[in-house]
Amino acid sequence: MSDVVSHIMKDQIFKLAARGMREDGRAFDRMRPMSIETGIVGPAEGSARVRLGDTDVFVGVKVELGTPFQDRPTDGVLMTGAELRPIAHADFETGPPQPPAVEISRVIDRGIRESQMIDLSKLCITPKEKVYMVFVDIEPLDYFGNIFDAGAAGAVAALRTAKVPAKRHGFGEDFPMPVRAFPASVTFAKIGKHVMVDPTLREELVSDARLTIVTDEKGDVRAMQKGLSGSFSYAEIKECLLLATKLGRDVRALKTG
Amino acid sequence: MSDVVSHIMKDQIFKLAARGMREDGRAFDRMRPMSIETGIVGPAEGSARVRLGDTDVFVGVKVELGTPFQDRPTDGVLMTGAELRPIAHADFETGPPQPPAVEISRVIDRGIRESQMIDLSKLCITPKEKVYMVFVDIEPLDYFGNIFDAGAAGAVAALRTAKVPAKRHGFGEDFPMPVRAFPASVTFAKIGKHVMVDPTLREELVSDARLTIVTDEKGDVRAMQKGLSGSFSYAEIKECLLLATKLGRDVRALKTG
Amino acid sequence: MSDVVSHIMKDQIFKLAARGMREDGRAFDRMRPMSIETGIVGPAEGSARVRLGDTDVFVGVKVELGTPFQDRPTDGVLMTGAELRPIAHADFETGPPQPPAVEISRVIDRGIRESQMIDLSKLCITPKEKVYMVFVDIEPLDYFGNIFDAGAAGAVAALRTAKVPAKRHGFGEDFPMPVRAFPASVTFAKIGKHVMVDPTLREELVSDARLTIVTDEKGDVRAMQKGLSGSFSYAEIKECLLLATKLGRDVRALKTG
Amino acid sequence: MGGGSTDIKLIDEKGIRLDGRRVDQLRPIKIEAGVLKNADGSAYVEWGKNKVLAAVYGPREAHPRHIQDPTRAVVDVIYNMCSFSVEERVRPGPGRRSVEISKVIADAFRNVIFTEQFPRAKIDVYIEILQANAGTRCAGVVAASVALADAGVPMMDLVPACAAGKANNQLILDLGKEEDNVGQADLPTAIVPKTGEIVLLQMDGHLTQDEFDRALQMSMNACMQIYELQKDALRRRYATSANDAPDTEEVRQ
Amino acid sequence: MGGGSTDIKLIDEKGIRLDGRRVDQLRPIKIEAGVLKNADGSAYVEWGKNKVLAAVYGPREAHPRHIQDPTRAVVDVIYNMCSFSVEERVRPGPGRRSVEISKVIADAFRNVIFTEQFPRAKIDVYIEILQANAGTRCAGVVAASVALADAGVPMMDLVPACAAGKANNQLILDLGKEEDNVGQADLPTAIVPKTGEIVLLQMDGHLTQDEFDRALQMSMNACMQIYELQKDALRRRYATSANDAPDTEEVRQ
Amino acid sequence: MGGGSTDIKLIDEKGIRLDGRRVDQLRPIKIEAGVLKNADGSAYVEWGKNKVLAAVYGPREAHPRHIQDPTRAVVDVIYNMCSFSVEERVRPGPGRRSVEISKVIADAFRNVIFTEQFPRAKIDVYIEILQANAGTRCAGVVAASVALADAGVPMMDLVPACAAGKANNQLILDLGKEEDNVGQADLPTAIVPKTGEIVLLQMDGHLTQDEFDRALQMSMNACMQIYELQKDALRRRYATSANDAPDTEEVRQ
Repeated sequence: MSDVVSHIMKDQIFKLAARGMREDGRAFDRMRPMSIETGIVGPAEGSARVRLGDTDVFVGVKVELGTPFQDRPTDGVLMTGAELRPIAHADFETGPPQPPAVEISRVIDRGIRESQMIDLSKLCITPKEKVYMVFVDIEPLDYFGNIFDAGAAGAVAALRTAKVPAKRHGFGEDFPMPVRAFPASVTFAKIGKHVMVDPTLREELVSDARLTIVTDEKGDVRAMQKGLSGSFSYAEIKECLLLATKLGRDVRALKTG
Repeated sequence: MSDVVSHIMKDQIFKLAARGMREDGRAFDRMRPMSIETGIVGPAEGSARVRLGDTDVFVGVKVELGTPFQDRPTDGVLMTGAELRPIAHADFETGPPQPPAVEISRVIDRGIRESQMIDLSKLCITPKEKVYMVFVDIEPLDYFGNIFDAGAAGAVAALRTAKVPAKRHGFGEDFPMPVRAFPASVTFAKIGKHVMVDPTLREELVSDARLTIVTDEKGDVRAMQKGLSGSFSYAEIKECLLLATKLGRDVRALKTG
Repeated sequence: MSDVVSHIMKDQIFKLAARGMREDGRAFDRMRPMSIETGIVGPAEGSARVRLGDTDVFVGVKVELGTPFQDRPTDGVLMTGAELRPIAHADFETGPPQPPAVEISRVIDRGIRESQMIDLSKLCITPKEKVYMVFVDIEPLDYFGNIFDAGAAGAVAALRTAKVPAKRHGFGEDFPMPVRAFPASVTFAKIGKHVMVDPTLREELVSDARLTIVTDEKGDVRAMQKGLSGSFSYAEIKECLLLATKLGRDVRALKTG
Repeated sequence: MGGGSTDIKLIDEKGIRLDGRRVDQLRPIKIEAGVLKNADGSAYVEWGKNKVLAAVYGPREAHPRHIQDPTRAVVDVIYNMCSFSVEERVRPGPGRRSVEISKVIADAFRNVIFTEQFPRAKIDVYIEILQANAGTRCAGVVAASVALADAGVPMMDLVPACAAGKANNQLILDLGKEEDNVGQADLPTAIVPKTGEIVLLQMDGHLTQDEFDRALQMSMNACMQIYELQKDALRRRYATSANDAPDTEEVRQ
Repeated sequence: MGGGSTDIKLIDEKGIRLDGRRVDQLRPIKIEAGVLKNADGSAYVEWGKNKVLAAVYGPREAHPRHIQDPTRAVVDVIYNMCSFSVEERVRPGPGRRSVEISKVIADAFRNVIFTEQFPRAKIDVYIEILQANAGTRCAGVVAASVALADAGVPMMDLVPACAAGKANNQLILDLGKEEDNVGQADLPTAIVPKTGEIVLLQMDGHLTQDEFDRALQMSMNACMQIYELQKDALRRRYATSANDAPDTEEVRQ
Repeated sequence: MGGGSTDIKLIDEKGIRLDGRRVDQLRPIKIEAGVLKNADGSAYVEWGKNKVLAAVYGPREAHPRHIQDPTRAVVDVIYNMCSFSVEERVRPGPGRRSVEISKVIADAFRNVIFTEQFPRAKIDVYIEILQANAGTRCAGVVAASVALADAGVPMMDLVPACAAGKANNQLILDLGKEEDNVGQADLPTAIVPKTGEIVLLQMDGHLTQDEFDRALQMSMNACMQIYELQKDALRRRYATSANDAPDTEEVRQ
């Protein structure tokens, strides 16, 4: 992101925060409106478009054949990738994924993997030799902050509605992606001493620290990632966890169109 | 190519063109002398050296084993590559092929592929599993313009004289490359309002638009590519097509040494 | 290495050399003290740490499965890699190996390969299909000159104490690496008209030419590499060869801890 | 082209194609301008089953400096297929096909944009293929062109594009995926309507000279239809956002 | 995490783990400062079967120029696993895992270092994993922190790090490799002891909210133990090389 | 080397090799200078079945600037094997072997060229192996050297190169492909005839010290023969293009 953030903007956001306010009028504990459409890309095995405020993300799932990892000979393979392509923001550049995009990929991947959302054992064709490889690709089209949650919601929605194209690969009838959990990702930004959920792009630009928490249907913690150079206190993390559980329920409750 | 083209040179070429003339005395509709030698590189399955005026290009064909494309399980594979290596001109650089080299590769490839010059079905060993892969590599050694036609002529000549090294790969006796068409590529440059065939390097440097036309023995069109930022009118393209057919016959009639 | 070598340093080293002396008090024909520890990295099939003066290098051997080269269908594969990573010196940079690191890899590889140290025929599992691949990776941690000899000594020590992990790969019991020779590498620097063995970093920085000689137990020559822009006379090379044989014996006689 | 297998019947006796179109009929096309907020201009095109997004950033200062042209703006196009846009997953990163398409599209626009008004600047055009079904490069040109206008980049004209081709030995307009797979020729074309000049032209397959001539006319005529759709999309865009309409006199004919 | 297979018994009835540790016990840790000569600062950490080396170069002028920050030093971390550090050979070059770890470690240090004292400078931290056995990122943070102090880089405090986790349905401290392979959760944490603030926190696996709470306290407490080992390593270093001790008042509490 | 299999008989009782040569005989060598028009200097060498082209560009301004040396010209060599130059196709792009050969050849020329006459300049030498049959690096040195002279680059001397080696337990000069494949040693050498100094020397295989000594003398002697061929090629070149002969006093002995 831009290194030169206007001091005026920073001042503004800090002053508002000191009064418990945000630029777009939200409370610290409110996410922007999120909408999810699924099944929007024909050739994908699953797809979703998520809008989180002005942030706009496409997610597609493709399922190809491959070989299992040596240490998991009877499991399918899950690969999650996010790119920050220049269409989505003036500061993004072409080329191989940079550390920020890698972090996004890995945190979203971790939420899906650690919640054991996909039953990978059902994606084995021949042990040690042939398994299904599930590629989840996250493509932000308009970047206005918090791609972690928008991307995760899209990945989860795309996977929940995906099919395994067994027929195309010559292995019988298609079947639904073996899904068995419903993780939800909620991200916080710390600006000065204030912690607020679902930061906008401008809030991200001035924030000191970031915390992403993935919870499951039972409210258990499945993945967490502190980001950026700032820090959180033990108390702040506990508060975030409570709120992440509550907001996670809201995300799961969203109707997908 | 050099961004800084001397204005004097540009002026000169434009003024000549306005009088229907070219720097090397050719008429607009005349190609430079072309000569083709084949069989010049022992280890190659086929090879050719083409001189088109001062342009000097080597082409080699190698045939290796590989797996077919999923959607063409019973066809061999054809791969055409051109590099603009720094030996050939002071403006070329080392490194992976840049867009101009990629365009050359793809346009030459298209001419060979779309004329169905090679019967790829004869290059299958085991359907879905093992086929011959034909690599055509184009290496300009001295670049004086119009690598499109010199490279294409070399690729065609090398393929026409190539053998499939079945024995080396352990699949019976060698046999001739299964060739069934004889495409010819003819390229035009538009300089101001004037269209001329087979541009020299200096003409390329000042030209606005480029048009490559590949025709077959019957005079039918097999591939076409407009290049550079300028444009052609409908009438110009029709004229070029007629001339490309005529000159294509001349290229095909060349004796290869 | 740094392009800007202080003239004072250069002067100093040259003046000393003119009097037959070196900065650290050694004679021209003396190596720095070398110590070798082996078996220091658990997960490696073989490992060694070599200290040569202040130069400090780790070498690890890993053995994986792979396919043999087409022209050596019944031989295992040996791959030697050296990287000059930035931890070891302020002038090294991250990224793919540059020419100096490639040269080091290849010269060390050559010494091992050409002395036929490893009996690669004993590393074949199924001819044409499956063989053991031996990866020797050289990681300098503190670079104070002459990584050629420190790396070679480490590679040799790591290989001599390595096992082939047949069991892990499911092919019976582990067995010792089939070692049948004991090569030793000795490197010389030429500074002005003076040739001295085992250059320090500062000596390397001002030296004109480098000569690496690998000999075997019988004192026969197995590999040689002249490096840098300077030259050697026939007489100098003969002298170096005699000394390399003698010092090679000393290197082989070192007790490894 | 697929090599012209004629086993698969793509056109019936009445000249009706598998998807119900006449031989000279376009697939349904929907164009929307100004669909993204970060980009200086943008457009979304649905063309049959193709879904294409274009975004324009610039004119902005070109950097690093050594790419600046002191006499005009540099125009760069990146055409990218999303990994999930086709049946077999596309590996991320630019392959040779994408590099070529990016180049011919950039070439098509470079002389249409009044680049000399922006020395030392750069104009970036990003084309994302979200769903591909034959004809993405033409859809990309159409979208890019509307996105450029939406960004207020001064141009001689909008650039419409369309392909004609051949299948079952008949000339047809705007090949769909099945037609492309087993078809005999494809001729993507982009023109500058004001002058009738051709700025993008590629062809592969097999056409007699006469067929080529008719196919080219067919695609050029279709371009004029698409031109109307482009202008309409911009009109709708300006109507809905009159207050921030960019200064693009050149494109409002 | 391995998915929480409970077939493998990692903890016996008395709460003793396979390697003899109690559930809240650290593996043996050995820290040595100043182990390399070229680097401005360095440290070697043996932590159970992990062997980790960290080196610091800088503060030095940042180049190329365009990466300079006129207000502070740039901090860069490269975490690298040696190809032979684990059972299955690691391919040289940064994979996605290494890129992420490098980033979170750099993030952890950036606000702890007084970077504003060195405008336009760069501080490079290299972490080499010579032998890996679960917990390398925490060992890397611990080593890097001592190496920074050894280099005389002024910091608010040293940064200790440790993971807590869960296996066989019990919370345990500092997971070893077998525990990590079949364990149920892992929570690496790094703190600034002076303030108690958390600067690195990652978690994967499955923890109830209550378990998370206790695990986090467990790892934070362990950090305080490790902090003492870090200080001790520096004390030993200064004792043996009193004459060239760097000016690092901030780290000597 | 191939490991010294002695099953294959490469030399008969009379000391005659498979291709009819004596043990100390070179393959036929043909050198032509000035074969390319764009390059500032060029040479083509046929050496047995090797076909090698070398081109020189420069001295020209080195760019980007940061590679300039204010005291001398930078010399860069790129050795490239055409994909079709050997039986098994070579993948385009520099492999480790090519990188090493490029480096040792550049090293061989750097002190022979009077680089200090061209501060801030760059001299690029491109060596293309069109057909390879053992001995390409020596053929490359020989061609590069003539190309440099053809470009008028001032040098202390021309640099001839040749390999000696061992097969069937006999020392032989200038190994051909079969000899290289099953041979026992290879010793490529390049010298500066004026001084007798050795500027390129590599060896692999197995030689006793005495054999090494004789092999080195053998290759150095052969270098002197090749030197005559190089000078002759330049003489022919100047004869045919006397009017544009470059100012290369140094190479005309």
